[in-house]
Amino acid sequence: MRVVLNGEDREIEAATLAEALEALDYADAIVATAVNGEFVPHDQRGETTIKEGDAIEVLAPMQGG
Amino acid sequence: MRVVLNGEDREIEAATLAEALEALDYADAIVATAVNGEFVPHDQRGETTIKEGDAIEVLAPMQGG
Amino acid sequence: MRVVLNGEDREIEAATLAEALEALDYADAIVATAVNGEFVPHDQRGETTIKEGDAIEVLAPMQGG
Amino acid sequence: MRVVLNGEDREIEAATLAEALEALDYADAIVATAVNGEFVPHDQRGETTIKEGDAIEVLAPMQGG
Amino acid sequence: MSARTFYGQALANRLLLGTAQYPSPAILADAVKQSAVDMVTVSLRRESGAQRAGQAFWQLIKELGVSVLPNTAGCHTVKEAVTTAHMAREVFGTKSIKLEVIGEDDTLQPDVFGLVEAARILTDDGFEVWPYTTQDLIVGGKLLDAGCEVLMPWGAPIGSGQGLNDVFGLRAMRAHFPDVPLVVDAGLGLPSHASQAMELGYDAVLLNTAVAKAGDPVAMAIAFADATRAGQAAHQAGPMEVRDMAEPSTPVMGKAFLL
Amino acid sequence: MSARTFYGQALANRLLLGTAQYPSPAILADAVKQSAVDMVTVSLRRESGAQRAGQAFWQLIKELGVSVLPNTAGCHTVKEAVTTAHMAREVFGTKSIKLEVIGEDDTLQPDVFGLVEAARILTDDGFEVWPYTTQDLIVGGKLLDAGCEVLMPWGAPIGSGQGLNDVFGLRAMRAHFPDVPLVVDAGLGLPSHASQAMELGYDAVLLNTAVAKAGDPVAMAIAFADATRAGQAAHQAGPMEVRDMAEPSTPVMGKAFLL
Amino acid sequence: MSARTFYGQALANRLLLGTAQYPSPAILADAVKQSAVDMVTVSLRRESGAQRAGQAFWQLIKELGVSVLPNTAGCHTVKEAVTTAHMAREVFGTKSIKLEVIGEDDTLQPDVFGLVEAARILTDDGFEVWPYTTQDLIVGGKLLDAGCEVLMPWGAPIGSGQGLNDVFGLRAMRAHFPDVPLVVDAGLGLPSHASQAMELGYDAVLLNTAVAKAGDPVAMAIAFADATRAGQAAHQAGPMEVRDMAEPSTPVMGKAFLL
Amino acid sequence: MSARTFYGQALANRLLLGTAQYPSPAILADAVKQSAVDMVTVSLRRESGAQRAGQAFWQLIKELGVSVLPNTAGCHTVKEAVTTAHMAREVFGTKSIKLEVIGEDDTLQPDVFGLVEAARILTDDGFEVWPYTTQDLIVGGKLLDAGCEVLMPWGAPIGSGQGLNDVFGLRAMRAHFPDVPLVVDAGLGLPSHASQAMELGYDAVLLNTAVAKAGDPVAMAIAFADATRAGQAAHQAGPMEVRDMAEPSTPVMGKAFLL
Repeated sequence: MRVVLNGEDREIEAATLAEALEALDYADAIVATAVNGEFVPHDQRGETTIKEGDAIEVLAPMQGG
Repeated sequence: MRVVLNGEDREIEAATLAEALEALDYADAIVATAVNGEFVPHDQRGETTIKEGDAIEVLAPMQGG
Repeated sequence: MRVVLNGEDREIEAATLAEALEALDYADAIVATAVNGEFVPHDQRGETTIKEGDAIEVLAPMQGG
Repeated sequence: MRVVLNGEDREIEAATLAEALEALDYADAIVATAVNGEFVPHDQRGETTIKEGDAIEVLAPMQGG
Repeated sequence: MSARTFYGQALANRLLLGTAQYPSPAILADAVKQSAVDMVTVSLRRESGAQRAGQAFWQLIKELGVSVLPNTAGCHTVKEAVTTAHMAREVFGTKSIKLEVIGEDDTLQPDVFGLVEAARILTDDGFEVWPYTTQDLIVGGKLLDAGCEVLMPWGAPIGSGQGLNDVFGLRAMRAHFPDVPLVVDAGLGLPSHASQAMELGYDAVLLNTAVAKAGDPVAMAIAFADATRAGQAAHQAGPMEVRDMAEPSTPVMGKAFLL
Repeated sequence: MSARTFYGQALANRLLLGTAQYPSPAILADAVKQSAVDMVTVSLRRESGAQRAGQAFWQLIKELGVSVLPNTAGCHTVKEAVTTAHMAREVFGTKSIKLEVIGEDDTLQPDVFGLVEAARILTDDGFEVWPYTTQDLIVGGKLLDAGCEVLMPWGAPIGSGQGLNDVFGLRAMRAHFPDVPLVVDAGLGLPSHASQAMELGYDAVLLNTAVAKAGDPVAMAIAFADATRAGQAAHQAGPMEVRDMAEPSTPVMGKAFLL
Repeated sequence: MSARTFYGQALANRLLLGTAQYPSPAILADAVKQSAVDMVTVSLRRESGAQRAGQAFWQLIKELGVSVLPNTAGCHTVKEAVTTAHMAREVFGTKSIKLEVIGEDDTLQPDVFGLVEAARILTDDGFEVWPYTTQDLIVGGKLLDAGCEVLMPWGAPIGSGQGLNDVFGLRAMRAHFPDVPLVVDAGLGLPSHASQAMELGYDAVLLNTAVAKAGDPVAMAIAFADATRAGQAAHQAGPMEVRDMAEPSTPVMGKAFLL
Repeated sequence: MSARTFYGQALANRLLLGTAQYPSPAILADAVKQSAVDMVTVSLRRESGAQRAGQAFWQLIKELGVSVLPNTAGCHTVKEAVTTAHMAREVFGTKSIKLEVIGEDDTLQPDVFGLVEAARILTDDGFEVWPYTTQDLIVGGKLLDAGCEVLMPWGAPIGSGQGLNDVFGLRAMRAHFPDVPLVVDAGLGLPSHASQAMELGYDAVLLNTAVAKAGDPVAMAIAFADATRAGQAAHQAGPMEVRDMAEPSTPVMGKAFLL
C-alpha cells in the first residue's frame, strides 16, 4: 500500500498507524504522529487505520528558536 | 414628553423626529441625527416616531484631527 | 602672623611650613601642601619659610569621580 | 631654464613671473600665483624674478564644497 | 510627484491637515490657505440648537474650498464608528471617512480587530475608508482585502509630537505594500518628521496638533507643507548613498602644493 | 527670519551650496538657480594654460550672480591654508574664506589647533573667516576670540551623508553661543537633516554631495532649500511640546453617545 | 529579582535560549551549561526512521536538565499551530508552548488574528501559551483574555539582530501591563540589547541567532546572561536621573585654590 | 580578554569606579568590594586639621586594596592641573593621574588645548597620564605624542547619564587608534551603555554618578561590572551580522505539512 511519509511516497503493509510506524523503522522512537493533518496521540495509534494514500507525518524533537 | 437630547433631558411635544428637531430649534440647521444609537437619515426624519425617553443625538460638523 | 589657610584667615606663630602645619593641627596627617599656589613637597616643608599673608593649601584624599 | 609648473617640469625663457606666465600661455587668464610656496600677488609678478628650478603654482577657480 | 492617487484623487499637496485646537477660526483658515493644503480632517460633535457652533464652523470650512475627510475620532466600537461614518457621509456629503477605532486611551492606539471589521462594513456600504492603523503588515493586508485603497499607519501617539517611533516598521510597510498609497497619520511634531516620512517613500502625512499648538500655527503649517514637499521630492530625486567615512567633495586632483 | 547676519550679510536663503561633483556645469547652474541659493562654495585648483578649465568655471559662477565662499579644502597645514586664502582673495575678489585645516583623512576632521592658528592669522589680515570646525565649545570660543564671526561645526564627515551624528553636541553649541551665527557644514544627506539642523536653531546649512550626487541634483537642491526654510520657520514659529503619551486632537467634549 | 513568575515558574536566569544553528551539539550544550540558562526553546521536525536525528537531539537536551519550551515555528495557520502544539505536548511532555503564527515571511511578523484565535483554543485545551506577538496593546489584552499569562513582543525581526526597533512601543506595553510577565522575543543581536530590554522593566529575553551565530557561541551566551542579569538588576536598583547638562561627580566644595 | 594593558597594568575588571556621592562610606566600600573593581578614582580636597575627613576616607580606600587613580577634577588651567597632579602623586603615592582640564562648566567639556599642554608637562615629569578628552582624533594624536598611553574620551557630559552621545565619534576613534587602550569616561547612566561601549571595542569604562546615585548603589555597581564584562566578551566573541530582514532561527527544512 502506498502512503506519503513526511512528504515522500512509501510502500508499506500496515493496517494501523502503529503497524505503519513499525514497518517504517520508528519502533521505539520518540515521535509524534499525524495522519492527513490530524494529530494522532500515541495511545490511539493502534486503533488508527491507515489506507492507501494517507499522509503520515512523523515528527521528533529538533533545534528551535 | 421627555426625551434625552445630546445627553440632556428635554421636554418637547413631537410625534416624529422631524417635529422634534423643529421643537428643539434645529429647523434649518445642517445636522445628522440618531435615535437610540441608530442613524436616522435626513429623509426618514418625518416618518421616524419619537416616544417618551428616546435618546436623540443631533450632530454637526466640528474641528477634527 | 596672619596666613590664609585653605581660604580662611588664621593667626599662627611659625617660621616654616612644617611649623605651620604643626600649629594648625595637621601634625601627622597625610596631606599635600602648596604655598601661594606652588606645590611644596613633604621633604621641603622644613626649609620653606612662611611669611605674613601667605596662602597655604593643605589637601587630603577625598572622594572623586 | 627649467621650472616646475604645477608639479610638472617645463622649459621656459623668462626673467620674471610675469614673463613666465606669458610664456606658459596664461596671458590674460584669471589666476593666482605662488612661487616656491609663497603667494605672489598679481601686481608683484613683474618684479618677481624666476630662477632655475623654481616651483610655480598657477591656480584658478574650481568646483568646491 | 508620486503617481499614486487617493481613491482616484491626486493630491497636489501631500500634507493633510487637521482642523482642531487652533487659537481661532481665523488662524485655522489662514493656516489652511497659506499652506495650500488640499484636504483637511473634520469631525462630528453634538450641536446645540441655540449656539449652533457647528454651523459656523462648517460655513468656514466650505469657504476654504478644500476636500474634507471626516473622522470617527473617539469611537471605541465598530458600531459607534460605523454609525458616525454614516452620519458624516450625510452631513459632509462625502463618502470619504478617516476610520478610527480606538483601542487604548493612553496611546490612542487603534483596535486593529474592530478597525478591520468596521472597514469591511463601510467599504461594502460604499465608503472610501482611510484607516488609521499601525505598522502591522497583516492588519494592513486585511484592510486592503476589506476594500481599503489607502493605509494610514501612525508615526507616534496622536498629539504626542514624538515623530517616527518605529522607522523599521514604517520602512517594512512601504516595502511590503509598494503600490498602496501610505499616509503617516499622527504623532509628528516637527517638519523634519514629515520630511523623513516622505523620504521613506510615504505618499502623504496627516497631522494636526503640531501645527495648531505651535506658537505661530500659520507659519508652522507652511513649514510642514514645505518639508513634506521636500521629503517627497528627495525620495523621487534619488538620495546619495550614505558612506561610512568621509569623501572629499572638493576635487583632490589639481590641488596646489604650497608647503 | 533670524536677525543674525553673516559678516553683515543677511542671507535670505539659508542653504549654502557646494559647486563640486555635479554631472555637468549646466546642471550645477540649474541647481543654483532653481534652489535660489545666495551663496556657493568654490575652490582653487591648478590651471592649465592650454585647457583653462578654471576660466570657464569662473565665468559660469559669475553669471549666476551669487556670492562665492572660497574654501581651503584639502589643506593640512596652517601655511597651506593661509597661502590658499590669500590666492583665493585675489582671484575671487572676496575676503570671505571657508577655512578648512584637515587633520585626519578618513573623517576629514578639522585640525582644531591649526584651525585656530590659521583663523587668527587670516582675521588679522582682514579676512572674514568661516571656520569648518567641530562641536568643541572651547575651540569655538577660541575661534571667536581670533575674530571669527561665524562658526561652522560639522554634522558628519564630509560627503558621508550621515546627517547629524552628535545632536547633543550641536544643541550644546547652540546654547553656548546664543548670538553667534552657526552653520552646520558637511555630512548632511537628506532634506530632513537640514530641517533638523535648523529646528535646533542653527542659522544655515552648507552641503554639496547630497545635492550633486543625487539622481536629480536640481530637484534635490530645491528639496534642500525647502527643507532648510521649513526647519528655520519651525524654530521661529515655536514647536509644540512633545508629550510622552497621546492627547486627542479632535475634541472629546461633545462626542456623541452611539452605543 | 522580579517577583513575577512564568506560569508559576520562577526563572532564576532571565535569559531564554534557542537551540538552533549552533556549530555543533557540543557547543550548544556548552553554551547552555556555561550561561546557566533555565529554559531553552525547541521545535518539532520530520524524523527519518533511519537517521533518527531527533532522538539524539532530544537525548542531548534532556541531559542538560533545563525546561523546554517547544515552539510552533513556521506555522502560518491556526490549525497548523494547534496541531503542532498537541504533537509537542505529547513528545516533550510539557504543556508549555511558544506560540508562533507567522503572518509575513520577510519580517516573520506574527499574524495577530491567528495568534489570538490559536491562543484561545490552546489555553482552553490546558496549554500554557507563550505567545510571540507585537507591541500591540489591544492584541496583548486579547491574549490575556484568552488565558495567556505571559506576553512575548518582538524586539525586531527574528534573526535580524537589530535590537529594539520600537522602544516607545515596548515602554508603553510595560506601562500598560504592569503585572504581566513580559519577554522580549527575537531580534536581539548584542548583549546591550538584552540589558536595555531588562532596564525597560521586561522580565526576560529570548534569543537564539545572536548566540548561535556568534564567532564564539559559548562566550556570547555567557555575555548575554551577564547582560540580562545586569539590566534586570539595574531596573530594580533604580537608575539615576538623566540630566540635560553636566554635574560634577567630584565635590566642588573644598577644591584648592592653586592659581 | 583584550591584551591591551593600561601603563602595563592588566585590569581584570574593565569597570573603573568613582568614589564620590555615595550615601555612606560603608556603601561605597561595599560597592567596590562586590563589583570587584580593580581601580577607583579619587581626588584631593582641602583638609581641616580639626575634622580630618580626608584621613578617614584615605584609610577606607587603602583597606579596599584597589589601585587608585587620582583626578584633577575641577581644574580649569594647566597650572592648577599640574600642581594638583604633583600633590596627588605625593599623597597617593602613585604616578597615575586622571587629567581633567575643564573648559566649559555646563558640559564640563575638556579644554583640549590645556589638556595637551598639561599632558606633555606631566609625562615629561614621569607621570602616567590618563587624559579625559573628547572624540577628537587630532587631539588624541597629540596626547599620544605627548606620551599618554591611554585615552579617555567622554561618552556624555559628566554626571548626565545620557550614555553614548556620539557613537560615530567613538567608533571612528576606535578605528583610528587600534592599538591604544581606550576608556569611555563619563556620561554613562545605565549598564546597557557600558555594554555598548565595550561592544564598540573600548577597553574599559569609567563612571561614578550612575552607581553612586542609584537607588541601590551596590546592586548597580555589580550590574555595571556584569554589563561591562558582557560587552567586552561580546566584542571578542564576534557578534552576528545584523540583517535587514528576518531569517528563521528554527530550521525550515523538515517542517511538517499539517494543513
